[in-house]
Amino acid sequence: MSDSATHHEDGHKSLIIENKKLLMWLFLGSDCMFFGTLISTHLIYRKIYPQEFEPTSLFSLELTSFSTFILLMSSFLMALAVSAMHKGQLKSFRRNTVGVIFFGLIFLGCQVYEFTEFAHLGLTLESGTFGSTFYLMTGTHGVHVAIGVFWLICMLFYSYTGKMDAHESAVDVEVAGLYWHFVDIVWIIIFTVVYLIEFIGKT
Amino acid sequence: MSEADYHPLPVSPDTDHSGENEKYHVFVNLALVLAAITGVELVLVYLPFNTTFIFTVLICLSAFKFVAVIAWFMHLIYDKLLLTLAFGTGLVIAAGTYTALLFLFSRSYVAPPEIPGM
Amino acid sequence: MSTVTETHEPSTHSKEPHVLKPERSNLGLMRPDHSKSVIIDWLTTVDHKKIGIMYGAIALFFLLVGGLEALIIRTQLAFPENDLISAQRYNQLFTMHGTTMIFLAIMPLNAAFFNFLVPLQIGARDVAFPRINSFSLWAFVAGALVINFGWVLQALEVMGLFSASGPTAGMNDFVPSMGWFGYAPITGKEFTGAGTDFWIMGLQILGVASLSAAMNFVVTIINMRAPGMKMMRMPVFTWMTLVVSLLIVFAFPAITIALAQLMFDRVFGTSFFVTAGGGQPILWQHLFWIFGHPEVYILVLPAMGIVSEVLPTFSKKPLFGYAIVVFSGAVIGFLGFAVWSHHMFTTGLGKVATAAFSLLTMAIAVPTGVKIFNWVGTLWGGRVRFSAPMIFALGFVWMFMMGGFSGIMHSSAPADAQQQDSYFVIAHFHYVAIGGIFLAVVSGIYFWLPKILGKMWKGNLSIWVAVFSTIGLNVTFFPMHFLGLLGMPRRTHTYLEGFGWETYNLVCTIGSYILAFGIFLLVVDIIRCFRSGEPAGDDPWDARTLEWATTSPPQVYNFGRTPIIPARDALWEHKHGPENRRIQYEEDDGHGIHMPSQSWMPMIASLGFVPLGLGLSLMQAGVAFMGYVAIFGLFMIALGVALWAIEGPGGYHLHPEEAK
Amino acid sequence: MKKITHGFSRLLSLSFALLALVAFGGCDLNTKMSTFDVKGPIAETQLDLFMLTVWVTGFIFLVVGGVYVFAVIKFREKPNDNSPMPSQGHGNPLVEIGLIGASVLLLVIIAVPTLQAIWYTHDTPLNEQSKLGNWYTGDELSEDAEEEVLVIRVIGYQWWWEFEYPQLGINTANEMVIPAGKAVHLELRSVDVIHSFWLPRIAGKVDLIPGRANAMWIQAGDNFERWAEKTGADGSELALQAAYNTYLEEEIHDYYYGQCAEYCGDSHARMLFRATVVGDDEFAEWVKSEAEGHTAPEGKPWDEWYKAYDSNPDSLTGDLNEGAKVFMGRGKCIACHSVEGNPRALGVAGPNLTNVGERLSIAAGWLNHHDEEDVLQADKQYENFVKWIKETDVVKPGNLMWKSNGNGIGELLDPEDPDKIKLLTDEEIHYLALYLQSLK
Ligand code: HEA
Ligand code: HEA
Ligand code: HEC
Ligand code: CUA
Ligand SMILES: [Cu+2]
Repeated sequence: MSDSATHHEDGHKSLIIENKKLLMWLFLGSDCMFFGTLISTHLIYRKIYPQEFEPTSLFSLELTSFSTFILLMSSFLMALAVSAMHKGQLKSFRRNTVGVIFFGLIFLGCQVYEFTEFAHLGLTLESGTFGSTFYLMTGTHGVHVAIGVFWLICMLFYSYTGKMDAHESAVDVEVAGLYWHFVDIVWIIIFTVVYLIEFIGKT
Repeated sequence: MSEADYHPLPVSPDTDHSGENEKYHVFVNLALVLAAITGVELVLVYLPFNTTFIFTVLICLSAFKFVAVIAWFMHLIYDKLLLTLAFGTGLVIAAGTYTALLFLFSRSYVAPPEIPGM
Repeated sequence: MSTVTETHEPSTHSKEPHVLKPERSNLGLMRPDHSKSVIIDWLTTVDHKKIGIMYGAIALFFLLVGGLEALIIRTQLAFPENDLISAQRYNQLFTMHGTTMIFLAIMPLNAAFFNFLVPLQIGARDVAFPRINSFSLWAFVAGALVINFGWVLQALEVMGLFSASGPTAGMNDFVPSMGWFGYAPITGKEFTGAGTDFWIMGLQILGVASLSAAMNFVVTIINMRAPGMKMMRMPVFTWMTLVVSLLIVFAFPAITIALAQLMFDRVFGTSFFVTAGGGQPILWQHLFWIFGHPEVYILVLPAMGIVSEVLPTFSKKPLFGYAIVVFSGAVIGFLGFAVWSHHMFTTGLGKVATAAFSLLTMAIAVPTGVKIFNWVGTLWGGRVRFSAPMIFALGFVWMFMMGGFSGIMHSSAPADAQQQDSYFVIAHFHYVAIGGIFLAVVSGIYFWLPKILGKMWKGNLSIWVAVFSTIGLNVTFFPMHFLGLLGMPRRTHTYLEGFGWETYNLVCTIGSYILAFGIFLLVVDIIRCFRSGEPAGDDPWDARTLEWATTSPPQVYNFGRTPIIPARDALWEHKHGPENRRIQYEEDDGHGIHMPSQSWMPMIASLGFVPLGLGLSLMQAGVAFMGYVAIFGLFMIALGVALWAIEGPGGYHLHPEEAK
Repeated sequence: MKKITHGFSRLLSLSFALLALVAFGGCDLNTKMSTFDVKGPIAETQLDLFMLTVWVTGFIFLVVGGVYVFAVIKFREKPNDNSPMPSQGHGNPLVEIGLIGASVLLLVIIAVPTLQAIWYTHDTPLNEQSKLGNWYTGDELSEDAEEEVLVIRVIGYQWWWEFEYPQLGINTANEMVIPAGKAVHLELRSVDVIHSFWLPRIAGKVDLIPGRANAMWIQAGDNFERWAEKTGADGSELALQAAYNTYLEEEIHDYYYGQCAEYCGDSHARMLFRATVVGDDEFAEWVKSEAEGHTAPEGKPWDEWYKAYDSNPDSLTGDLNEGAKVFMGRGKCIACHSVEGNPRALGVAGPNLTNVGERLSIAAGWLNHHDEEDVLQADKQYENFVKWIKETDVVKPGNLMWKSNGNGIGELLDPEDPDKIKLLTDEEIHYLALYLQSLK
């Protein structure tokens, strides 16, 4: 959404930060609080009910490590795509973006698989605090990923319309990229504090 | 993809993109490092070390990954300080608040379920 | 279009006059620009001034609604064992009174001032994202509708036309009735009916509105300042807007997630706050107050900003210690995140936590005190004019101080054990809310309405507004301190005789009617000003900041040419300062002024929240097909956003001299 | 302008007059739930702290307010004032720092006693005298219990209170009895929503939160040492002890009022409770009578009574027997209420009704039957019982006794025609009330 009063020459930017970029960073700062709330809810219930549930019996470290790796790589490709856009290399942008989308979809696939698997093994939204917090937290993250994938697909299509503007579009892509990286770093935290630490001393 | 739909975009003159090529190498290196760290983390939980030690190392490693992605992939170190402030404020408030919150909860406050009359 | 009548506006070479015609958007549809219909013009506007006026009008309406609810509450409490209204109705009234006043009256009133003033004060054309601004406004309206929709259902229920049959079957509370902070587990589906769902959905929507508006304002203030308007040259009101916006950005997520968790508990059977599944209801309290305490500063900081504008203007002196006032505002905001548990001193936090939160809370008195001292310092040695805005600003300082002192009494945890959840708390926060925020807002209305309407106040009715509201609020709320200390708990729909509460309650009730009369006079005064005020002129108060440099009311484009700001208190320096501090204007480059296009899409997207919120809530009450309505709402939002993205920003150019 | 100034000062004086009237005009601070008329170390600590905050903020208020009013009056715009612009001072760092320093200092005056009080109210009053073994004169206690202070488990329900004394094996509701001068540990639990235990004259409140183990100390009256220290009395050990006992008897022994302080649903306003503070011997006596409970009407043992009731209820006649029959029978009261001694009255959904005829109020303190001197008035008591059983849902809307998934007395079915609801008749209620009155 390019929506800015400074679209034309009459705007005055005091600090030469693009409006959209600043907006996105603010949103991400805010998102820290969103995920902070979700993750801390999970950790609090883990802390006060350590015996209630044994997640290592459910979690598959292989699968989660794999999807973590996938997400990290998608972040890498995203960085390349943004860079390409700044250099005006549309082709390279498309190539990398397709990669990001592809990896994003793999990640989502893993998550869907994981959820159905867990549900089969008896962990549902209704099964106590662990189920509630786990699904809401990872689910919210998953929704973020899905939105990101959708956004990038739109960007990709847009790049074929020929309406891309050198500066505006580079910023648009950069903003989408920021969002994508953020989703990645949230997963970095979740991977460690939700999955990995459960396995310490249990293997 | 055929040449026909390849539309190179003119690089906007007002911004300086000479750094983009160096960044490429930074990105590649970072990606390798991140992958390596993830591998290390994975191995770490299987090692028979003291749990607190492993715990601490894991937290440090993921904090490093976290910061690294923000700094380089998200360009924060190349960008205006103001963006760091905007994001950092949120991050600091969130981290502070929720760490405090974690400490405010303790098992000793959880009431045993047997209540007469229930 | 009209011409620029600013006195200091250098005349520009005239252009060929031509009539503006709306163009087509990327969708191929006609943009609603330059519409002949006034209604369409207002519905689709992206002009921050019109949006601000709408925020203000709606907020004033809800102030009256919330006030009316308070009057019913007070009437019920006038006598012991009164049975004017039932317990359930009473509980609904105080819940809706609190929610309405905070989320639908004071916050949007603040938003009204932000919208109208901030771009003018920083010399900008508009906010950074005009269409997001429109979205925020309509999302706020949607949230207000959803929260209040319960009254309709409740009326139907009373008439026997509706009853719940869904997951909350048998419960007949369709208006929220769990208090404005909705402590779990009374919000659980065993205890309360669809009212809670309306409350959850409504607050969630209001959260979206506030978040989007706040981010918009941060970007506006950081990026859209006129040349020379350095951060430390900004008016204090703009500074406070910035701080408040940041508070909203960082505080609202906590309640958004908490509300989502609560909704999951009610709809999907999770156990975040349900004890049976291991949930800890106290977690809700933490999450709520992590939001809730910053929220009270979200309410009060704009008021402090208003007063920091009014006091210097009517003392003919710059604000004493500008930098410190700004800094202490930021400190208050930041510290506000570290004290949430002072609302939970009686929940058994443990010694260390109680002590820590006690001390941190006391610490907030220091930056707040700094502001008070600097306001006094501003008056000192000045020339104090008792014009209408000044009377209310002076009242604010006094009353807010009193409210702050009872806050300090709360902050001492062991003493608070006797005060918590008693009328002492009610006294505390009504002193800061009415004595503080409300008086400041009235001061702001008296100060800026001439700018907004271009008309000056008639006569001296303002004095009577001041007399009645100040006396009224003190008579209403001062005795509440005693009520609380004599043991009267809050949120009680009635009380027994013989506890020594009768006289106090009666006095409070009488006071509330005096206060209501004061507010009634305010409304009358506003209407009189609106209908028959004399032209105000650009700068009726001999004021200091940039908004007074443009016409009253300001043109759509705010400033014909962008001002270049040489100093803090730009207009004052321009009028009374040395030659080199005059405001200059940028050269006209002949392009004209770029104006953003109006749009239907933000409104369509945000009004999609109405079916979404109502659908989900009514589903709980067992109304058929409501799931589909909710999905329709979701679809409407998605459609609005998509069309918004596709239609493109558009825009047109205005040439101020055209009409000549 | 002159007119405005005039209006402003008139406003000030008027509002002050009104304030003074309200604040000091013949108000009595020694009311039933006053936090000023406190008994015992905890509420006293809290009151002292409160008064300290009042003095400190009052002092600041006078100073800052004084300067403020002075500035407004002194620097008001005078008519025909042609002097040039006031000096455009921007601030003075020294003044600022001084004021910040002064504020911090004044806060420290509040902060230090606050910290002391937090620690004191959290872990005090465990003193030798309060140990059960040192004062409890009733039945044998377990060895552990002798070393402990009295524990009362307070359980909140919508909208009544259960008080369980685990060490003494008794259970009562809405009116607790505690010994004078002894520290008592309360364990606060809730089964439904959040409530808050507030007994203003004895201690500030602590919440009862589901899923959470909260606790608090209460103590009505000082223990011996504190009392001796405070009064500075001296004399022989015996004389002192006697004086101390008189103090407990005359100043502390009383009927105290409490109320739920956290919003807990429809009838939150009607969730009150009482605490009777008594001497050691009286306490032991009360415990004994609670533990023994009641025999069947006319002093019959329960197994005999039930034999007659099961075989031929009509053989049981007289007001009390009629009442007991409804109580065990059609009223289904025993499904929810326990009465000590009665082997079939074991319900736990409602308050324990042992000695309910002795309590000065029912319906969790909402319906009172005592006079100013807290003496029971039998006719009022009868009326209240009738009112409560007849209009339970009016006295407390949403009450579980009236409607509770088909078990409530508002849902009693007609034995002849089980599809119909047949409420208790006036006659049945009359007998029930008489029977309940006899439970003492
Ligand atoms: C609208 C805004 C607002 C503001 C500005 C404040 C300001 C403050 N509040 Fe208030 N508060 C509320 C709104 C507000 N509050 C609301 C709505 C509730 C109840 C919510 C509910 O339960 O429904 C509440 C409840 C509340 C509680 C919980 C009470 C309870 O439920 O038990 C506490 C406890 O510490 C508290 C403390 C404070 C303090 C210390 C300040 C400080 O910021 C005040 C600082 C100001 C001064 C102290 C005066 C000026 C200073 C000087 C002249 C300097 C010198 C002074 C000293 C050195 C002391 N507030
Ligand atoms: C900023 C917020 C704000 C404001 C401005 C007010 C304003 C008022 N409040 Fe409010 N109040 C709260 C926030 C606020 N309140 C909150 C958060 C709670 C806690 C809720 C909870 O416990 O959950 C509360 C609770 C509360 C209670 C306690 C209820 C209880 O605990 O049982 C009481 C009781 O007296 C009360 C009274 C009043 C009164 C008399 C006013 C007056 O100032 C109102 C004056 C305004 C008017 C009277 C309007 C003018 C009306 C007319 C001119 C009539 C004509 C109008 C029409 C025909 C449309 N309030
Ligand atoms: C479905 C359960 C239920 C049944 C059946 C029931 N009660 Fe109750 N009773 C309650 C509950 C719950 C309360 C507490 C109500 C309150 O104060 O909020 C109560 C309170 C009382 C009280 C007041 C106790 C006090 O100390 O405040 C009396 C007396 C009483 N019931 C008598 C009766 C009699 C007599 C009957 C039979 C006709 C009866 N109850 C049947 C649940 C029940
Ligand atoms: Cu129990 Cu209020
Ligand atoms: Cu607070």
